[in-house]
Amino acid sequence: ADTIKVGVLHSLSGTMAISETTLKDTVLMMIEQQNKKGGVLGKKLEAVVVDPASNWPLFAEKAEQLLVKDKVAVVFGCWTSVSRKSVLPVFEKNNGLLFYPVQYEGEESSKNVFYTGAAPNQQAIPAVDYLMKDIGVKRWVLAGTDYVYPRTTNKILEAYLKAKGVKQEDILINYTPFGHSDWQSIVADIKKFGSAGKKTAVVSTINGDANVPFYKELGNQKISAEDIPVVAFSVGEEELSGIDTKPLVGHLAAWNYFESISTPVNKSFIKEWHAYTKNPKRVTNDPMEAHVIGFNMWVKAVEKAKTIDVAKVTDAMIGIEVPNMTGGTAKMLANHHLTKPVFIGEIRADGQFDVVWKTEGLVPGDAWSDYLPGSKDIEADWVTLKCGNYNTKTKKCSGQNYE
Amino acid sequence: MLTIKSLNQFYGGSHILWDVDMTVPTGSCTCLMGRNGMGKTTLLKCIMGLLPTVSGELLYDDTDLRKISADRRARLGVGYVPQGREIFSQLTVEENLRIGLSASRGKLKEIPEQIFTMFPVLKKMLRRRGGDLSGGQQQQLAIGRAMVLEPKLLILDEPTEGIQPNIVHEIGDIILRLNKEANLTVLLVEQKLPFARRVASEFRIIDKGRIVAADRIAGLTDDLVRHHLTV
Amino acid sequence: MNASTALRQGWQKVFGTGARSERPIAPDTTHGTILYLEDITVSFDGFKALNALTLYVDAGELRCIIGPNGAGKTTMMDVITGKTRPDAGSAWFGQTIDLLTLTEPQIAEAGIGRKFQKPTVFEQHTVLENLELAAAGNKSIWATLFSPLTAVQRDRIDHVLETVRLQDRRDTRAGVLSHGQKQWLEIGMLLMQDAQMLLVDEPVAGMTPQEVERTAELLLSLEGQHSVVVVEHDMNFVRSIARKVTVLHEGHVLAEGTMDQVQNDAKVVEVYLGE
Amino acid sequence: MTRPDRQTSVRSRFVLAFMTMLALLPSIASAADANETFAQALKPLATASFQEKQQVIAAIAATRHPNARPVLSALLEGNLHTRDADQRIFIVTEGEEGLALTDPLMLQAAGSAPADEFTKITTNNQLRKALRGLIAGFDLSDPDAEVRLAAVSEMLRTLDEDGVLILRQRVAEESDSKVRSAIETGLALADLDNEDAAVRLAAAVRLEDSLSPDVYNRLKELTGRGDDGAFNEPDDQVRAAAAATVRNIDNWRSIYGGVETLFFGLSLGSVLVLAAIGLAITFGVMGVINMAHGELIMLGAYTTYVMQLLMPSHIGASVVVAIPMAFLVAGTVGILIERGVVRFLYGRPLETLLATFGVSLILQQIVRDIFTANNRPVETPAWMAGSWQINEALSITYNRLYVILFTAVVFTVLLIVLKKTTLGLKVRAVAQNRAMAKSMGVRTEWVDALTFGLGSGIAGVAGVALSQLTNVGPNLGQQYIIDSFMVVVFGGVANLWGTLIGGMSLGVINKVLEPFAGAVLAKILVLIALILFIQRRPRGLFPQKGRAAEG
Amino acid sequence: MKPSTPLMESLLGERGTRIFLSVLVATAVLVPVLHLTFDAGSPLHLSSYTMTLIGKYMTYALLAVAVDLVWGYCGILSLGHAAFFALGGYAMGMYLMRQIGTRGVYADPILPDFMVFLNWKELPWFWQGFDMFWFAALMVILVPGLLALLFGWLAFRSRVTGVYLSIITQALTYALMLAFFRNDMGFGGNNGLTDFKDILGFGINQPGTRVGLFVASAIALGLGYLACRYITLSRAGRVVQAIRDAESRTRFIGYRVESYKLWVFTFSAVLAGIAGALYVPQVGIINPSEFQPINSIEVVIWVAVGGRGTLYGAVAGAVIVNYAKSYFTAAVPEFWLYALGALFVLVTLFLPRGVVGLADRFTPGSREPVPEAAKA
Ligand SMILES: Nc1ncnc2c1ncn2[C@@H]1O[C@H](COP(=O)(O)OP(=O)(O)OP(=O)(O)O)[C@@H](O)[C@H]1O
Ligand SMILES: Nc1ncnc2c1ncn2[C@@H]1O[C@H](COP(=O)(O)OP(=O)(O)OP(=O)(O)O)[C@@H](O)[C@H]1O
Ligand SMILES: NC(N)=O
Ligand SMILES: [Mg+2]
Ligand SMILES: [Mg+2]
Repeated sequence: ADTIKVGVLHSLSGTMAISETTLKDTVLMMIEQQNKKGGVLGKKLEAVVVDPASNWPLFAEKAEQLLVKDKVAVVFGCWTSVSRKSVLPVFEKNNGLLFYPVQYEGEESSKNVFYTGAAPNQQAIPAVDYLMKDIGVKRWVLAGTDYVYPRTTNKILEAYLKAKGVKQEDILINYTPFGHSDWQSIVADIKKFGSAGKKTAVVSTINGDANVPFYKELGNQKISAEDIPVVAFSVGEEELSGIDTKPLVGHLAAWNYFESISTPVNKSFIKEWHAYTKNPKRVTNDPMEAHVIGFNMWVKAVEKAKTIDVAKVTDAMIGIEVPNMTGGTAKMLANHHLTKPVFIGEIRADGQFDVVWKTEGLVPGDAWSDYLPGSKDIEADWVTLKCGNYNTKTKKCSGQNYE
Repeated sequence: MLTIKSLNQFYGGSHILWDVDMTVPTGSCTCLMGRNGMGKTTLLKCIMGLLPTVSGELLYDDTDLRKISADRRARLGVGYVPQGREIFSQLTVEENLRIGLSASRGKLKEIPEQIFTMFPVLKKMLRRRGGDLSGGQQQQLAIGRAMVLEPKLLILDEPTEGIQPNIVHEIGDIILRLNKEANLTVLLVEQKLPFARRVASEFRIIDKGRIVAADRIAGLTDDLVRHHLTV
Repeated sequence: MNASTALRQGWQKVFGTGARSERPIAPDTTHGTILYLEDITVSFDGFKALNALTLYVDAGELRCIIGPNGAGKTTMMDVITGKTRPDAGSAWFGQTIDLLTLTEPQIAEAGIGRKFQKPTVFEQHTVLENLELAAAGNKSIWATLFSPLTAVQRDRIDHVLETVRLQDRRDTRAGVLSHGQKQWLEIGMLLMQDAQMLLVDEPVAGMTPQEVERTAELLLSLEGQHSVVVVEHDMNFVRSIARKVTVLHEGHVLAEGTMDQVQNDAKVVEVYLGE
Repeated sequence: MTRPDRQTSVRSRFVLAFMTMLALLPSIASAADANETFAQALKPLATASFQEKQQVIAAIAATRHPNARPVLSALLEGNLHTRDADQRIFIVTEGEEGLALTDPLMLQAAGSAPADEFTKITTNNQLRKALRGLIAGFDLSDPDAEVRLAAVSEMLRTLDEDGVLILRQRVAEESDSKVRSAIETGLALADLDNEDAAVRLAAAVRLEDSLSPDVYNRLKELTGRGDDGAFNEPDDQVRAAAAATVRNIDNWRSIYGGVETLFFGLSLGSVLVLAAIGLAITFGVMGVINMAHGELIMLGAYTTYVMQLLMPSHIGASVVVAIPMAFLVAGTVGILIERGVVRFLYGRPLETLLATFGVSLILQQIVRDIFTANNRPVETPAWMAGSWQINEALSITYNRLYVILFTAVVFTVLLIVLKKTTLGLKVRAVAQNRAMAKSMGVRTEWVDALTFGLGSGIAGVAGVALSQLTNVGPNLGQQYIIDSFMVVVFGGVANLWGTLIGGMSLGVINKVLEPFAGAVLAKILVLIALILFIQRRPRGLFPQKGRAAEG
Repeated sequence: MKPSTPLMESLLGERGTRIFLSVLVATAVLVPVLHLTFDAGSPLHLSSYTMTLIGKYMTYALLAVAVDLVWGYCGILSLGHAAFFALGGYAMGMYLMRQIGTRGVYADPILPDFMVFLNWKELPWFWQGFDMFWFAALMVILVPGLLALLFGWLAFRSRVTGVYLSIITQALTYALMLAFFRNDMGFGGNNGLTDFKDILGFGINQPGTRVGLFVASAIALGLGYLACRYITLSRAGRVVQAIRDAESRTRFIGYRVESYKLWVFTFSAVLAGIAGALYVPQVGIINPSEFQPINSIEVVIWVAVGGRGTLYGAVAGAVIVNYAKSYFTAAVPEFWLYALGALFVLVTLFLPRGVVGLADRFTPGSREPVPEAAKA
C-alpha cells in the first residue's frame, strides 16, 4: 500500500461520545500535520475512523475490523477501561498496536498497548499528598463511580491514607452508578461528614456525565471549595466546558496537563487546535496531550525501526522521548507507561485551571500499584523480563495472551 | 338526499360492493336489507367515509361526499349509529354524549333534553363509564350520541339489536317521529321484518354486494323476502 | 416420592397441566339440578347489578332468560363462568362443584361453555382453527404440543362447519367475517366444546328471520343432552323455543314460568314487553 | 486554643497589630506615613508564594488603611494584577479596551492598558478563606445589619482567640438583636474553654437552643473522654448541660433529617413526574410508544442553552423565556413527528415504538452535529442558585424548590386542559375509537397533531427544568426515557394523577432507602418493589376500571 | 433438502423457512471451509473477523427468534430478553473465567483477576462449580430459565399484561444491570468478565475453536428455529396465538392461559440464554451493559424490522439491523445514526410487515395481509 493506515477507535455516539469525539479529532489533526511534514517513512498516513458507539463488544468487533480488514499499523483509541479490556484480547491475538490515552487504574501492561495516560501513582497519590500536607486535610470522602478505575484508585488511596495514620472513621467511601444524576442525599451526607470539625476534602473519581449534577448540587448546597474542596481525577477542561463553572471556583483537579500552562509548545498546540477545529473556544485537555505524545512517539519509533512492523515498533518504542506540552519530557518506560509531571489546579470562573501545585520532577508511571496486596510483587518490563506481569516472588510471568 | 352510483369497494383483494346504485329520498326512512355478510355494514361505512371507495359516485344533496373526510360528513349532518355500538368505553355516558356538541349543526352547548326523554336510562347513568353499560343500554347511548349531532341524515346499523322489546318499539316510534316531525332522513339496516315494515317507507335489498331490489316498503313482498333474505 | 415424580408434580404445579385426559371433575346431577345460584349479589361502585339472585337450572333443560336491558343477565353469566366474582351468594355446578372457587378455564373444563353477547372469536385464526381451538379434549400444554387432533375431533369439526354453514369459509380469517357470520362461528365453537351446560347470550342478534329459525332448531336439538340457558330479546325467537322462562329485573327474578304465564304478567309487560 | 487552624497565625498577627493600633489611635502618624506603610505592605504581593501571601494580606489588613478593604476584596475577586514591566500593583476591571486600572493607594483611575501586559495575582482556597475572614473584620462595623451578620458568620467559620477578642469588643456596641445573638453564640463557644466552671456552664446553657454543627461538635467533645480515660469536661454540671444540648440537637437533627429526606424525595419525584408527564399524554392517552420523548426533553434543555446564548446579560430572565420557547420548539418538532410518521401508525402502537426509536436516533445525531457531542453549559440564574437556610440543621436548595413548584404548575395546567376543555375530551375519544370519533365530527387529524404537540411541548418544558439540574448533552433524553415509561405505567396508563402520585412516591421511596442502602441498591430495591407492586395491582396505581378495561 | 416425513414436511412447508435453513446450512459449511482452507492471501479467504461477525449475528438471530416466539406469537412484549441473554452469557463467562486458572495476571489459581485486585479472599459461593463445563452449561439453561419461571409465575399469575408486563420486564433487566454493575456483587462490575483463555481445553483464539463456536452457533440457531417452528405449528402454537389475540376468550374455552404463557416465556428465556452463552466466547467479553434496557428494545426492533410473527423474519431482522450497524459504523461513522434511524422509520412506514413482508408481496399464494391486532 502506498499509505500507512492509522486506526481511530473512539466512540462518536452514545454516552462516551462526550469525551471521545475530541480525541478522534486530535488524532486526525496529528495525522494531517504529519502528512504536511511528509508523512512517515515517505508514505502518507491515512486515518481509518470507526464508531464503536460506546458499546463494549462493538469495540472488540471494530478493533478486529481495523486490524484484520483494514490492516492498520497502529490504533489510537478507547477511553473507558472496559473498552480497553474488551479490545485487549483482539490486539494481542492479531498482534496490533494500541495507544491508550486516558488516566486509568493501572494493574495492566500488555505487550500490544502503550499507556500514555496516568497510572494511579501519577495522579491520585500526589493529589492526596498535596491535600494532606499543604491544605491540612484530616477527613476524607472518597466518592466515585462504581467501576474499576475508582474502585482501584480508592483502594490504593485508602491503603495510602491509613499508612499515613488516617483513621477509618475519617474516611467515607461512596459509589454511585454511571450517569448518576440525583446527588441531593450524597452531597448532604458529605456536608454532614465535613461538619465534624476537621478539615475535610472530597477525592472524586466520579466519571463523565455524573459530574455536572454533582457539582451543581455542591454549589446549591453551598459547599464551597474553601470549606470542603473537591479534587477530581476525571474532570478536565473538556468536562468543565459543559458546566457553569462560576459556583465551582476553587475546586481542584489533578492532571498531567492543563490548557492554562503557558509554555511555547502548549501555546502553539492550542493555536493549531483552534485552527484545525475552526473553533477558537475549543478547549484542550490531558488525554489529548496523551494522544499527541503517543502519536509523536509512534512516529519516532517507526522512523527509528524503519518499518511499521508491530514487533519492531514496540521494541523501538521503549526509551523514546518526546517533549510533553508542559515543558518536560515524556519518556516511554519499559512497562509501556510514561514519565509525567503531576499538577494540581484550581478551577477558575472561566473553566480553566490555575495550577496551585506541581511535583518537583517527572513521576514514572507504575503499572502495578505498590499499595495493593495482590500487585505489589508484580512488575512489568518489556525489555529485560519481556513480561507485563512478572511476579518477583514466584519468578513467574503470567497472564500473557499471545504466542 | 343521498345518491349512490356504481360504487365499488374492496377489502384487500376481495371485491365486496359491486356497482351499487342506490338512492335515499329526502324525508324517507329507507331500510337496507340483506343476509349476513352481504355488505350492508360495508356500504354504510362507505357512506360515512370510514372506508375508502374505489370508484363510483356518492352525492349528499349536491355535495360530493367522496372528497370529504368522515368528520366533515358528520358536521354536514350525517349521523351514524354503528353496528356493535362502538361506545367510547372509558368515557362516561355524559362525555360520550358531549363529544358531538361542537360538531352539532346548531352548535349546541348542552346535551338536548329530548335525548333523555327518549332514553331515560341514560340520564340515570350519566356518570357511569360507557363501557360498563349493558348491551342494550349501550345501544341506546349510541343512538342518543348520534342525535346530539342534530343530523339531517341518520344512518342506523341494526339499531334494535339487543334492545328490550318495549324499547325497540319506542325506538320505532322515535324514528317515525323524527322522520315525520323533524324531517329527518333515515337510512336503516334492519333484519327484523316487522320492525322494518313498521318504520320504513322505502326498502333496498343487497345481495352479494349488489342492490337487487328497491321499492316503497309496500312492495316488499313475501316472494322478495324468500328470494333474497332467506338462506 | 422419587425425583421424577417430584419433577412431574412440580411441572404440574407450575404449568398446571397434568397429562389428564379425562375430565377432572364432572357435575353431579343426581338431584336433577345442574346449576344452583343462590343469593348472588354483585355490585359495582355501589350499584347492584345482581341483587340476591336465586336461580336453578335443571339438567337437560332449555331455559330462556329475558329481562330489560341492564337487568343483570350478562352479569349473571359472568358470575357463572368465573369472569366476575360476586360479593355474596353461592354458585354450584351440580352437587359438588363450587363455581366460585374455580378459575375460568377450570369452569370451562368442568363443562360450561359460553357464547358472548358481543361475538368474540379469534380474529387472526381461520374459521377452522377457531373450531379446532374450541374442540373438546385435553387442553394441557403437553397434549396440544405433541398430539394432533384425533379423527373423531376432525369429523366433529366438519360436522359443525356444516351446521353453522361456514364450510366454504373454513380457511377464512375469522376477523373478516361479518357480524352475523361471527355469531354463527361462535355458536359453532360452543358446539365444539361439547359442554354440559351452554350459556348463550343473544344468539340471534343481527340474524335474518330464517337464520333465527335455524338457531332455534339448533338449540332445541341440544335439549336433553345439554342444559342450555338462552338470553334473548327477540320475543318471536324466545316464543319458538321457550319451555320455562325466567324474567330478570334489577338484579333479581321478577317472574318465572311458561311463556304464556310470563307474557301475561302485568309487571313483565310493564317493565319489559310493552303493550 | 480552640482549633488548630491555619488561619490562626495570620489572624493573630493581624489582631495584634490591630490592638496595638487601637491603643495608639490618638497618636496616629500622619496620613502620608499611613500610605507609605500600606504601600510597603502591599508590595510583596506581586512576587509572594501562596504561603507568603497569607502573611502579606494579614499585614495589609493590619494597616487599617481605608483602602485595605477594597484591595483585599479585589484580590479575593481576582481583580488585583501586577504590571509585568514594573511589578506595580493595580486594581483592574475588564473594560472595552483591555483593563481599566485603579491605583490601590489613591483609589483613583489610572487609565487603561492591554491585558497581556499584566499578570493576575492568584489566590487559592486557603487565601480566599483568609481574605473573607479579614474582610469580615472590616465589615463588623458596617451600618447594614445584614452585612454585619454575614461578617459575624464569616468570622465564626474561622474563629480563634483573636477573633473572640474582636467579637467581645463588638458585642457591646451591637444594636441588632440577630447579630448580637450570633456573636453571643460564638462567644459562648469560646467560653466553653474558660477555666471557670460557672462560665462554662453559663455558656453551655446559652447554647441550649443552637443547632449549629460547630456547637454540636464542641459539646459532643465535652461529653466524651480523652485518650487518658478522663472526661474532657471535668465539671459534672457542665457535662450534663452539654449532654442535654447534644441530645436536643440530635433530636432536632433527626426530625429535620426526615424533613430533608422528604424534600429530597419530592424533588426527585418531581423530576420524574416532569419527565414523564408529557409521555402520560402521548403514550398514556394517545397510546403512542414515543421513544423520542427523551429527545424532546433534550430539545427543551438545548433551547434553554440557546436562550442563554441569545441573552447573555439576562440569565435570570432567559430561563423564564426558555419555558414558552422550549414548549414551542419541542411542540413543533412533536407535531412534525406526528404528521410525518406517527399518523400513519395509529392502531399499530408497537410500530410507533420502532419508528420513534429511529426518530430519536436521528434527533440525537442532529443535536450532536449542531452542538457537538459535548455537554453545553447552562447557567443557574441567581434567583435559583443556593439554598434557603431555614435553620442551621435544615436548608432547602432553591433550584429543587422551584422545580417542585414548577411541576405542580405544569401538572395543574395539564389537568385543566385535559379535564376541562373539549380538547381533552376529544383526545380521549380519539384515543379510544378513532373511527367513531371521526363519525362524531371530531377533526381527528387536528386533535392528533395538537395532542402530540402538547405532550411534546410539555416534554420540552421539562427539559428547561432539567437543564438546571443535570447535563445538557445529546444523551440527556436517554437517561430519562426508561424512568418516564416506568412512572407512567406505574401510575396507571392514561391517568394523570397516577403519573403524579407514581412519580412522587418512586422519588420518596428512593430517597428514604438511599441512606440505608446506598444509591444503587436503593434504585434496585425500588425496581423490585415496582415489580412486586404490579403483581398486586396489575394495572398500575390508578387502573382503568370496568368491563371495557378487562378486555 | 428433501422433506421426508410428514413432520419434516410441515416444518419445512414454508418458503421462508426453507430459504432460511438452506442459507444457514450453506453458511455453516462454507464459512469454515473458506476460513480454514484458504490462507490469508487468497481472495477466497474469509477472515476470522468476518466469521466471528457472522457467528455473532447468528446468536443475535437466535435471540430474535426467542423474542419473536413470545412477542410475535404469544403477544408478550418482553423488554427484558436481553437479561436472559446476558445471564446465559455470564454463566458461560464464569466458566471461561475459571478456565484461566493460574494464567491470570495475578496467577491466582482460583480467584479471577478482578477479585484479586479488589482484595477478595475467597471465591464466592455462586462461583463454585463453574470450573466444570457441564455445570456451566446447565446454568446457561437453568439460570435464565428459573428466573423466567419465577418472574413469569409472579406476573402471569396476577394477570399482568400489555404494557404493564413490558415495563416490569424492563424493570427486571434494569435492576439486573444495576446489580451487575455493582462491584460488590462479584461479577466484575462494569468491566464484566473478559480475558478468556480457553474453552473445553481449546485456546479460545485458535482458528479451530473459532470454527467450532461458529458451527455451534449455527446448530443452535437451526435447532432453536426448528423448535420454535414446531411449537408454532402445533396446536399449542395456535393456542398461544389465540392468547395473543383474545386472552380472556381463550380462558373461557378451557385453556390455562397462565400456564401457556409461563411455558412459552420460560422456553424463550432459555433460548435467549443459550444465545448469550454462544455469544460471549465469540465476542470475548460479557459485562453489565448487555442488560441495558435499550438492548432489549433493540431486539424487539430487529423482530419488527424483519417481520413480527414469522420466525425467519426475526432472523432476517436481526441480521439486517446488525449488519447495517456494523457497516454504517465503519463506512459513515459520523452519520450512521441518521442511516439507522432512517432505516427504522422507513421500514415502519413502508413495510408494515417488515422486510419479509416485502418478499412475500412478490410471492404468489402467500396469505393475505393481516391487519395487526390493535393491542400490544
Ligand atoms: N375488514 C374486512 N376485511 C376483509 N373482509 C371483510 C372485512 N369486513 C367485512 N368483510 C367481508 O365483507 C363482507 C361484507 O361484510 P359486512 O360486514 O358489510 O356484511 P353485513 O351485510 O353487514 O352482514 P351482517 O348482517 O352480518 O352484519 C363479508 O363477507 C365479510 O366477510
Ligand atoms: N363494571 C361495571 N361497572 C358499573 N356498572 C356495571 C358494570 N358491569 C355492569 N354494570 C351495570 O350492571 C347492570 C347489568 O348489566 P348486564 O350487562 O348484566 O345487563 P343485561 O341484563 O345483560 O342487559 P342487556 O340485555 O342490555 O345486555 C347494567 O346497568 C350495567 O350498567
Ligand atoms: N480509565 C478510565 N478513566 O476509565
Ligand atoms: Mg353488518
Ligand atoms: Mg347483556
